[in-house]
Amino acid sequence: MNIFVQLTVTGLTNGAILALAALGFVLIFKSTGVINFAQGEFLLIGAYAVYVGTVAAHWTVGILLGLLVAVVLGVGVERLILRPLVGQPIIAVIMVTIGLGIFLRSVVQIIFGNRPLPFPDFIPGGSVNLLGATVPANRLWGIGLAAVTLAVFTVFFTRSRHGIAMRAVADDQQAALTMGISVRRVFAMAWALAAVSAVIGGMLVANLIGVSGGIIEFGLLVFPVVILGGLDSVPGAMIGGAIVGLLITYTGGYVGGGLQSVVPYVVLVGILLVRPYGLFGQVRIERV
Amino acid sequence: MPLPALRAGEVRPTDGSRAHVVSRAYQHDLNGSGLERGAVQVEVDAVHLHFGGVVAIEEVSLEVRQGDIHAIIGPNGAGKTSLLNCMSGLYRPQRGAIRLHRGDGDPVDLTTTRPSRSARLGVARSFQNIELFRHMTVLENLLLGRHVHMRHRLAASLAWFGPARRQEIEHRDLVEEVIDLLEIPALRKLPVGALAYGLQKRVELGRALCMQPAVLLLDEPMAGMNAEEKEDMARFVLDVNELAGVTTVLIEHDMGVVMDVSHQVSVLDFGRCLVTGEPDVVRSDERVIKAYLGAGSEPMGAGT
Amino acid sequence: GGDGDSAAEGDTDGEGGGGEPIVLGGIFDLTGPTGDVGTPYAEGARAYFANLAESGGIDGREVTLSSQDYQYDVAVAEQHYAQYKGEGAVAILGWGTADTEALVGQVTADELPYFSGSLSEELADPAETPYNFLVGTTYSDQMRIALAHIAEDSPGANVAVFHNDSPFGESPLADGEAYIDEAGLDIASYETYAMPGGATDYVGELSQARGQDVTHIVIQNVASPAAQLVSNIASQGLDVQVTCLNWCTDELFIELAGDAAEGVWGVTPWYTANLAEAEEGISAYLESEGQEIEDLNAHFLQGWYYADLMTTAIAEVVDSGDEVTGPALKAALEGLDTYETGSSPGIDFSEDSHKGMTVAPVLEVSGGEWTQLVEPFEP
Amino acid sequence: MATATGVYHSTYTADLALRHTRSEHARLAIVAIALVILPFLATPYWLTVVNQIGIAAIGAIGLNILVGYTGQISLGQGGFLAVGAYTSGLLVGDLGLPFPLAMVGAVLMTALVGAFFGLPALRLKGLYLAIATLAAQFVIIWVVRNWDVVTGGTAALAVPAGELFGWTVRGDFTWYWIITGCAAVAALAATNLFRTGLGRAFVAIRDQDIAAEVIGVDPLRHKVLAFAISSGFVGLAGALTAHYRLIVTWERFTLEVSILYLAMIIVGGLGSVAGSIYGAAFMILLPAWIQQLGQSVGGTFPALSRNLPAVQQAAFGLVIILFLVFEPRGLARIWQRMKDYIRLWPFRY
Amino acid sequence: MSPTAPRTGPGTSRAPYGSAEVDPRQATEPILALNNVEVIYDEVILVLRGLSMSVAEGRIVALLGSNGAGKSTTLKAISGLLPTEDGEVSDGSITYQGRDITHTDAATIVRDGISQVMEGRRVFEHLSVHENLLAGGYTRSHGEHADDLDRIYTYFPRLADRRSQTAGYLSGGEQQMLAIGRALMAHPRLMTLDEPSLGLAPLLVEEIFSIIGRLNDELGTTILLVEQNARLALDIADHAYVMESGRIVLDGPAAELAANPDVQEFYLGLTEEGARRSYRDVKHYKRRKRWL
Ligand SMILES: Nc1ncnc2c1ncn2[C@@H]1O[C@H](COP(=O)(O)OP(=O)(O)OP(=O)(O)O)[C@@H](O)[C@H]1O
Ligand SMILES: Nc1ncnc2c1ncn2[C@@H]1O[C@H](COP(=O)(O)OP(=O)(O)OP(=O)(O)O)[C@@H](O)[C@H]1O
Ligand SMILES: [Mg+2]
Ligand SMILES: [Mg+2]
Repeated sequence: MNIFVQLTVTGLTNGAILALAALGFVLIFKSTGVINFAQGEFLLIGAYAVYVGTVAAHWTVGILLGLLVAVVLGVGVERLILRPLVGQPIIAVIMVTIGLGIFLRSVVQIIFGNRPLPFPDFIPGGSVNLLGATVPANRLWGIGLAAVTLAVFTVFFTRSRHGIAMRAVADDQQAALTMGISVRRVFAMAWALAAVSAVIGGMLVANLIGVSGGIIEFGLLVFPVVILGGLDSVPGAMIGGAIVGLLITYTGGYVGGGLQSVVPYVVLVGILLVRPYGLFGQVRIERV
Repeated sequence: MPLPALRAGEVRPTDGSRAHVVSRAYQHDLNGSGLERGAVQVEVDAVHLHFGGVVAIEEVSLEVRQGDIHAIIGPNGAGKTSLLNCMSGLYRPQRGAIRLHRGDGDPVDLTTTRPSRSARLGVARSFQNIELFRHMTVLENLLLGRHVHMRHRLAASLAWFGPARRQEIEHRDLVEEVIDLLEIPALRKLPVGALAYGLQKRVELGRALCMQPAVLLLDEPMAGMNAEEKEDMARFVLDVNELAGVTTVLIEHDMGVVMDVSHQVSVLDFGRCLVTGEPDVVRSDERVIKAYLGAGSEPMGAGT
Repeated sequence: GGDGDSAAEGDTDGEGGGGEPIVLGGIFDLTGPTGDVGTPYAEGARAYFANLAESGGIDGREVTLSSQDYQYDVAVAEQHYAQYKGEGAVAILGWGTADTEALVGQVTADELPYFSGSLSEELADPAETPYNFLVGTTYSDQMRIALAHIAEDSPGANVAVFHNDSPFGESPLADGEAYIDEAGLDIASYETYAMPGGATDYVGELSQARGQDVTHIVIQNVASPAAQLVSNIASQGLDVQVTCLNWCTDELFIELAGDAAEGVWGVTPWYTANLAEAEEGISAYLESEGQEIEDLNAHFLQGWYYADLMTTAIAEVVDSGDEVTGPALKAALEGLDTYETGSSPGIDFSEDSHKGMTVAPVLEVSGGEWTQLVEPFEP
Repeated sequence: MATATGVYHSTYTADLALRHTRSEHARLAIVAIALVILPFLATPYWLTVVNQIGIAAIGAIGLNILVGYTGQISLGQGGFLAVGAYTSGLLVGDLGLPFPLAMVGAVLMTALVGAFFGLPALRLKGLYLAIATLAAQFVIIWVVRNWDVVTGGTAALAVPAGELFGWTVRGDFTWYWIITGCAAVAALAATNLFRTGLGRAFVAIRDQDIAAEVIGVDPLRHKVLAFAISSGFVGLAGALTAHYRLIVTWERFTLEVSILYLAMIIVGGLGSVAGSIYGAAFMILLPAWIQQLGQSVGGTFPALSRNLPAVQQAAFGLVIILFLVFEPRGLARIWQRMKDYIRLWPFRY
Repeated sequence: MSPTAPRTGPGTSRAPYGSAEVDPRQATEPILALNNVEVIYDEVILVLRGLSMSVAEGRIVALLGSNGAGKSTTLKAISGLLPTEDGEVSDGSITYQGRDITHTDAATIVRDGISQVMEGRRVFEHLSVHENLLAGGYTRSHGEHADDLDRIYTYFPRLADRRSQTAGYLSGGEQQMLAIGRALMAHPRLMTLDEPSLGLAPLLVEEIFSIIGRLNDELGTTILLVEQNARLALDIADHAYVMESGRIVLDGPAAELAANPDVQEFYLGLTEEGARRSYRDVKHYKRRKRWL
């Protein structure tokens, strides 16, 4: 039992962080149709920014710095790299984000070296006893923080007119323009928000594994998450995150043998065969 | 009656006489139907189709005869396109059958075949919104119309020399005839994406024709054209029917075209078939006027 | 194909400085998955040759190290190797298990002495791999030493080996298990668990190990994942004694694991703890960098001494007046007297064994530093 | 394909030929001569680079058949390469087959495995399919690593040097001819494929899958076939790697490899055989060049040399970004534009 | 378009929907004018070659022309959509209410009161009918939506029934209504419609045209209409332009044009005697005579 609780909490923490990372991905995809393969690097940059601020001053400074860097990064990437590619084949856009990932990763390395850094623990440490299992407190905090962030984002998108504007842009950019929706503004907003959610996610990962390139590998798990939940679904990102997080820890805990890297994908394919657009993904309308 | 094929540079009569129509003779028979003219080609039998709660087609029955241009008209959302989709296997109706008669043995039920098999059986079509292979040339699009008639062997394809090349040449011959018939020889090597709307519609017709169809389904081939362009397109549809004898099912909203061109007209409304009959009969049907033509509409096609 | 043509140019014209520069190749991981320990190792080797160049090379003959990052990518390693061969390199300082194994055939054919970061025992048999030299105690021996120590310290222990999910990680697993029987160690159970790359935690694997009532964990991995594992153990409240093998017995491990590192054992032939005093070259380096001996990473020393050992062999060949070629170097290495580093047991190769060392001490983290717990011993 | 301005054909046969103009023939001849001279001029290092390009080109052509021509994104390339390499290596090592036969076996085996992992393509499209093929990548590598008895697990698999009529085939120079020959045949076969009905059907599926189905292209058959053909090419590349390198390790076939191959065909040009080759060359030469450049510059700026690998990586990423921002349709398109420009030179517009 | 202007319910004539101050029927001042506009796509394809036209406030103006003449391009030039298609106005100017809007961006132009109903409907397929309408009201504040929605649902009762349906699954006619309704949500002074009758059944075409008439009549919205169905377009319009190959070749009051023999032949499909030609009797393929 206590093993189960332990695994579940661990899985859910990872899931929550994955959901945050996936949220950024989904935002970008939803409104701009871009598949951002640099999401892992966004996490990494977020983690370093928060780290620098925290080490230099205080964790509040760290978070502010992180958010600032996120917005600048998001808007900058949109402006300089993706805008020229509007209307180009999607796969070229994918490749650009891969190139962007390589670039960002290397720049971080040039500045900070590739030595992993211990993340200052500003989230309370220690352990809590939960249903007979010893659970690290920072994981519980992580779940809480992620949940709050996700809730805020969800409300923002379902309640504000920006939500509809974003979806409209995703459907048909030109038609959205004729509604007076500024496609550029929507794009910039999507990228900035995605970067913000990545900063929060990156901070949480770093809190667990330290500030290092390992964060990027963690970021790779975003893909099964978003596919499982549906590429364009915010709730999908959350559920997908939880499922993938749990799947990985349960496989590790009950099966082992390195199957953690395989099982999520196999399960994923199984689910996709039943629901080709993920659990909550929008079904593409194909009429002739 | 083997008349000489049109040679390059030959001038067509432009005075509106029918002369040029018979001046063209073709080696290949574009009509894939083995039936006698007038025999029942397609039999739609009590077809019912719904999407969730939306009923698209409700107990529709009708017959299309070989050699006819059979128009299907009806308000938007009446289920016309859905009916074509059922015929070409894209939609699977919940009830009913669509039988394709082929002259050799039992008819085939089209509602249970996959689209690619329907194509093999001789159902060819064009689409309401042009669905061409945009990055390919006109020629390649038309050759794709020959897909069902070609043998596709991997080894031969990889090797090219030998059977693969022979086959390409063989089928190119028929394709060239279609190109000639539709008067698009200058466009042969152009990517279709770059063509004007009207020409794309024509290429789409050509692609379907290359399949040597038993029945040709055309979904609004003249939408978005002005009177002059419609006249051109109508002429091609007529030529295909008159020269090659291809059975044609035509969805069209322009009553002028429908009344002038078709032999039979079926009217759908809210998924039901209101009436099937000759154009004149249909035009004066009260229900049709009410549901579709509009009471205030001037009698179209009059004055012919 | 291309023969190694460096030999032909060996002693063409003896103008002034003592002949052609001697080229060595370096295949290092700086940015790949093992970059955390690969970087100090590479720095050590590079610093050594920089220092050597400053002090005038070997008898006035320049020795250069041509080295590049290969990101732990086998294909890139092969590319670098081919390049060094083309440049007329006479020996190679390599890195990972996978690439060392991938290159072994070529190395043998090209007759280039090869020092690798990998201490996989499979590479230690001169009959099979005559040009590979293991400058250190093999992973298998490290494992044996760790197990022997555990068995002696707490009989009836349940041992779990957590290892990198790669040839490097798996290298000592089977040998360790076999050794328990051979040596009749009092170890109740021995299980192995792969640590998947990119994992944020090893809670799953630890849960499995719990099923085995684990009392001791041996880690065959690099510093960062090892530190991660140790933190997980702490936060789970698991009471186990952890032992690191050589790639995580270093300063980075302590820094990353923080308090959780306290009391962890380490088995490695390379350690700073008993470096009585830095030798000239190292102190020069430290001075230029403004650092103290304490700042040095164990892997830096490892890189440094690999380079020094190779250079010693080259000097031997140069002194004897022979051409510096692969076979000559091989002979020199095998003929060297025991080579003392000051921070490891002595290194000794012979024609029948390319295991440089057979002993290693057991260290322990105490007060945030690695200290020696048990004198070096042979398993 | 070039718009054949001013070129007329009187027979279908002539019209179907791959090359029409004299300059096209001349270009081909120049390339052929260059390929023959190359190995005699290249240093050993550059020869291995060229060999790598040759192998990568075959793999990239294969991937392009699937991604560029048929429109099915695949991230399983690394896995398929592994299948090819292991199959061929094991057939020679364990069964003692002569290596050309083993390579044929590897091609067939990889095609089979590819077809199997292509089955989800029936239901899945776009990125959803891409992630499903990621499963192929992970599953194949997992099997390779855990099926110890056959593959030797995580340890490297040593492949005996290829022998043919008592002659041992080894060395970069010898392999240059084999690899280049295979690459040429692969390029030709792929080109042929896309001037026949089968290849056109693939492209039709990419452009408009519903319309393709309605004109009689069976999606099941063709998608799976595309996976099989593509994997066959990839299997050949894998097999060549095994026999050329004489060692097979699973670490050579990671996800990064899959992504690298995707990068090749995107940078080279999707749906272009020549583009696959340009892309393979570009993606292999670029890091090699950056590395050489970095080394020569590194001496002058010691501060740089410390960060050299990261700087090189950053440059690599930056080049990809700039390249795609400048020309998202790849090298093939740039080349095409250059040709058009020259052809039309005095009369632009 | 002052947001505070009082509004009355639908059906009330002279509702100050577009402009509160001027009775549009009195105004002769053109609300929109194009002067010698030249449009180039991809920096090489010259599509509009010096096109000039003007639209008087409160009128319905029709723009006719064959496929590829550049009608849609003209509308896109007005609404600022060209940059999204690699096109640009390379010469000439477009003025709206006396201000130059040639290079203004699309979103601003909508705010200024020009709404476009694009060719081919272009509804947001994955949004519901209701959300499509809300997207149309993006430039206005939330509070104003309720009245607008009511008005549009009264104009198009069919849309009210399908309020929560995904727009992609609507039939063609319903999508067209939605597209018009969506454009109305922005309270345009000038609405441009690109082939609103495309693919619609005769009855619906009549309906849409009568609604266009009502919009103009009741709300005073100025309308620029591109249409292939020349008969209907000339019926409803006050003024009409005919364009060929990127130029205006003919213009005048709609009734006058309808009587022009060339227009009759090419756009109305009438024979020289003024009777409708049967499609069966048309035998010649290439008989284009063009105005130049
Ligand atoms: N794939 C689908 N999913 C859900 N509903 C559909 C689908 N296809 C069609 N419908 C619905 O079925 C009905 C009939 O549509 P269909 O396209 O057949 O009409 P149509 O007669 O062709 O109209 P139009 O003249 O506008 O083209 C419509 O209400 C439409 O919304
Ligand atoms: N984005 C574009 N890039 C290049 N050329 C274009 C583009 N859009 C339109 N054209 C070309 O400009 C010309 C005019 O196109 P436009 O769409 O304005 O015509 P139209 O009069 O609206 O025709 P239709 O009746 O078919 O809608 C056509 O020849 C078309 O090929
Ligand atoms: Mg329809
Ligand atoms: Mg238009």
